[in-house]
Amino acid sequence: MGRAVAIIGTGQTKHGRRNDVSYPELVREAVVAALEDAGITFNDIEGVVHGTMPSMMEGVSDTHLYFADAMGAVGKPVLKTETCGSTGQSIAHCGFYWVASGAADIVIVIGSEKMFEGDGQATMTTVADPWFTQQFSAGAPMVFTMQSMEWIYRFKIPEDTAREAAAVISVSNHDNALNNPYAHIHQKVSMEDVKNAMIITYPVRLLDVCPSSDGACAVVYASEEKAKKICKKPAWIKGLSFRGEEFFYGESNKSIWPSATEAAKEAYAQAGIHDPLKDLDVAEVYNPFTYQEMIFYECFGFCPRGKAPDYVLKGTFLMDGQLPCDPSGGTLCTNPIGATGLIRLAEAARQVTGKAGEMQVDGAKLALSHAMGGIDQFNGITIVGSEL
Amino acid sequence: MEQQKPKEKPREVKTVASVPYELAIGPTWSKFFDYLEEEKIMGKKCKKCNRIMVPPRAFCPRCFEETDEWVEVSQEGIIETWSYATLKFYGQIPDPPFISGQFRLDGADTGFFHRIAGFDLSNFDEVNKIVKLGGRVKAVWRKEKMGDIMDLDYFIPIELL
Amino acid sequence: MAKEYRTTKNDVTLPYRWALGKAWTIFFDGLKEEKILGTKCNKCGKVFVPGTQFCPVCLNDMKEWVEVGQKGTITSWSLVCNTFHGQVKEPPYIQALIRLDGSDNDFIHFIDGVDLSDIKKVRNKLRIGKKVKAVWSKNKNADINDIAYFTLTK
Amino acid sequence: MRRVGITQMAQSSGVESKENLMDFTYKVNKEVLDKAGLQRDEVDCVIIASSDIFHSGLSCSNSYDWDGAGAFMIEGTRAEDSMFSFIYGCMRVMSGHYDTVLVTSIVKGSENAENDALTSFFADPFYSRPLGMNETSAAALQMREYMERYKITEEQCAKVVVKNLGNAVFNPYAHIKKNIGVEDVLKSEVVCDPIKSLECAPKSDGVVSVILASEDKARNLCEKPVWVKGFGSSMDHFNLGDRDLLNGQLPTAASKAYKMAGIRDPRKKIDMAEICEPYAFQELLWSEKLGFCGEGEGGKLIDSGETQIKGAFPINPSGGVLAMNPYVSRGMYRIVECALQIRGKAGEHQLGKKVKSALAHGTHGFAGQSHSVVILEG
Repeated sequence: MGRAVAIIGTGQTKHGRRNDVSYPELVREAVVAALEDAGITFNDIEGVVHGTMPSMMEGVSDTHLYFADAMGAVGKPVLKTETCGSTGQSIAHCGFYWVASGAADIVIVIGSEKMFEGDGQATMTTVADPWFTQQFSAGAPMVFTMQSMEWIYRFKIPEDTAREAAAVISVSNHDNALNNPYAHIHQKVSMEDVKNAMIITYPVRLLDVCPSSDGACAVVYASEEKAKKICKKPAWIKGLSFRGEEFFYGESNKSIWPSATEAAKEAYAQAGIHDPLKDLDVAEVYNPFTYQEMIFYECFGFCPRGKAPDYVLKGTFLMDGQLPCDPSGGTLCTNPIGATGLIRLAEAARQVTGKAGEMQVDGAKLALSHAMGGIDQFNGITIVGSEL
Repeated sequence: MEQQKPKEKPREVKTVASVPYELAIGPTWSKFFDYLEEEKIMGKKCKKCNRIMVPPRAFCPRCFEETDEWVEVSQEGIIETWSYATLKFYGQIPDPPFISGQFRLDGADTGFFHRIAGFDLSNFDEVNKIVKLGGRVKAVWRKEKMGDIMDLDYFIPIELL
Repeated sequence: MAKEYRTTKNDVTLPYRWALGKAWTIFFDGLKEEKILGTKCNKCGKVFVPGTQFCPVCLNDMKEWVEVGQKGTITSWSLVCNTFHGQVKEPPYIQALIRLDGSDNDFIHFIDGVDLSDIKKVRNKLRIGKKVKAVWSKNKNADINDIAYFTLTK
Repeated sequence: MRRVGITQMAQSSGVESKENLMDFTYKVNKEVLDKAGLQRDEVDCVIIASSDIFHSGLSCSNSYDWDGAGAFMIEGTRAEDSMFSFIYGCMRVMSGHYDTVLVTSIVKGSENAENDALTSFFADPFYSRPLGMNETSAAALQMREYMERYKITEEQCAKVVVKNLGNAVFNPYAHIKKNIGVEDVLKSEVVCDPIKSLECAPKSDGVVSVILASEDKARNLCEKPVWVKGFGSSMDHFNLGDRDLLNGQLPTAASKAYKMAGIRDPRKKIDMAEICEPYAFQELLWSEKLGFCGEGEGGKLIDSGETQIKGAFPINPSGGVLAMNPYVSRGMYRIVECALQIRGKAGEHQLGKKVKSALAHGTHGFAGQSHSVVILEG
């Protein structure tokens, strides 16, 4: 079915507060890095895909126009795709289908955000409708806390166990980020630090929550023929999927999150994965909140429902565990929203091509990347592998 | 003039952008708010899957059929989840601390977003003793109706009634 | 916007602080000193104003800053008469594209110093190809309004 | 490459709707699914074109639009512009991964501020925005250059308005319908000289949907699929000053589409065109760039009468964007009009001549920064 598509290069900026560069300059930094990694030039690019958080975050509408020059897109076709937090995966999918369709052989996909330039929480509140939701879903932490509490409630998870496991996730992500030169937060934290941090929305504390970052990421896609010609070790796209529930949060059961579950199921079917815990070598799960990451583990079939805290406490998802999750330090340590989902994919691709440096999971061949968006509405997944 | 350097540290331009919108509420939600003025919480039922949805829908997003039947649901329900916030967020009406909750009102098939209030929210530990997952709450109405969601002032744990 | 059906006013007001980056900072610092600075591409040799980090055509970095002329010719202009939310200036005003001496692209700015009350008169006075020069603001904040406007040269 | 066919389509009128955006969206998508005889979840993929918050007052507009698009728990995504969404929808079918893709574009212009207020946000915050740049003022700069360089007259530009608003009288979906004369246009209020108010597109509501399908599937879903023969798009420099406003990226976009469709002489091979002309003169300029007439001959083209609805080469028989401007959706309205004409289902404004091949054009950004072209065939 369709043409095989590979990732032949990735590029990232150093993430964090980047007021040393204007927004277009930040975007260009990632693009130049990706081209360099792929060993190609602007002239080789046939199409450009771009996405950010909704433009209210940027204060500039239709940023594909603003960044046209920075992306090297002049004289080329551009597609702009946006699905809130899951933008990074949506643009990744767009790049894939563009090449798979045969309409282009080499396409660059660019995600970016400058969270320090706008008001992230305020922007997220404008996602909610003004009639039923905006009044009560103020800011992302509130929504994610609601979801975590529902999960704890429905699966009768002891609150202490959930707290302990969430702290393990925070500590391990912060540790992993120390190995990632691009990560925003480089800070060693202890279990006690996490458990005693300031409460944001109970039970979520400061160190359970991702930062706001400036940053950009670019990924270069190529057709099978081109990839084999240009790149010694491409990362092949094995499966991809995107699902969304209703707009109103309360209409679907978020403790078993159908969109995350179904998106994974579909991507696994395409990639021929039957037992994800065994078959996958590494996962880059979009984890802006520690508690929420555990819900993803369950939705993605890494463990049975309600059992994620036990698996976390067993060390299953640590660097030396059965399925290392977020070796890059994940979203928890770096979150330029429009780029975040694409960074997950770039990191997964680096893992399966052995380019992950200090973060490398030995012998990784098959990796999952993921992002979620909306008011807990959307989930997108891309699976990459070292073999065609 | 090669390699000219900025004279100061990186600079930023600060501004506030404001854009006005006026959004149509539409007949279905207008009617829902009319019902709120009568202190009734009304849902709409899908004739295909029979789910009763609150807030009401003009169509069922799953079956993709228009809904036609209005059904009153209970003003009491179960707390499916809740969250306690101490920060003031953009667009938020009540001042912090405040509690958002999702309730399964008796007779409804969807979770309903609103707030929990009606008692002292200042101390989290005290709040945590009162608000329980699975606990029951009841609607309390605003005296002067304005035709919006806050006509339903808040939900209160029934033990406090 | 008075509607005869039920609506909700939903005004969105959000704060921003946009980073200028090095190139814009240099450019605006220049304006403060009454200099209009461009950057020159070492590949195509063209001068772009305002100066930018990279050549929009060749896409390579531009590091050479040059001062361009404060005079130029009108490439195009428009007399703005309509009003809308958030407008930067009370109409009527003139927006123009101006090719500054010593540069290879057009510079956007206002043209003023002509009687704007009668469009016919404005059309007679302002023609594509006419010469204009920059008029500086007294109070400068290192932003684009440090140039008050351009005006026809005598 | 797999062939892609348009099987069914539906559109709302451009007139202000009292419906909530969500329900307004539902009605059109329900209609297109019913026409195709498909249940919502029988569609493989949904692509939503909706503007970001600047046009809807809601961020991540795809969140809110998801339900009305029928996308609950099926593969889906969103693209910024309706032409982009349509092209992306075609790619999804061409990739072999999807047999049916519903593409819908959604906007309610009646709910937001003036176009100039919203398009001001296209501008960068440091330079062109504080100088008041927006879509209309950029177009005015372009128009003056066009008139000056090629001696195009204001009367010729005004004729476009007369033609398009006149065509719209027969289009039940159009928003602004008027039988007027050139004098009326010339006398209308100056907006940004030389652009006058009747030469500017209105603000409209508009939901428009199509169901795309692979060849086999398309034949199952309708009697006469309209085939997508070619598409192309291209992006210009952001800064107006870096561009030649009369020689932008439309020829690049068009040549890609023509090449894909195997068209060498567009004027001969194509029977009609729907051109995105938010400002009247742009129909003339874009016609040149699409190769329908020689350089600088846009004025002559309208004078010749050939682009009239009864002419040899009708342009904008629907009334175009001047008659209806649902900002994000306007590109896909062009596509749907072309498809209806090819099918012979355009109703009162159906062309007298047979339409085998038609061209739809879309643009956004200042003075045509981004152009897209789609070529359809019966």
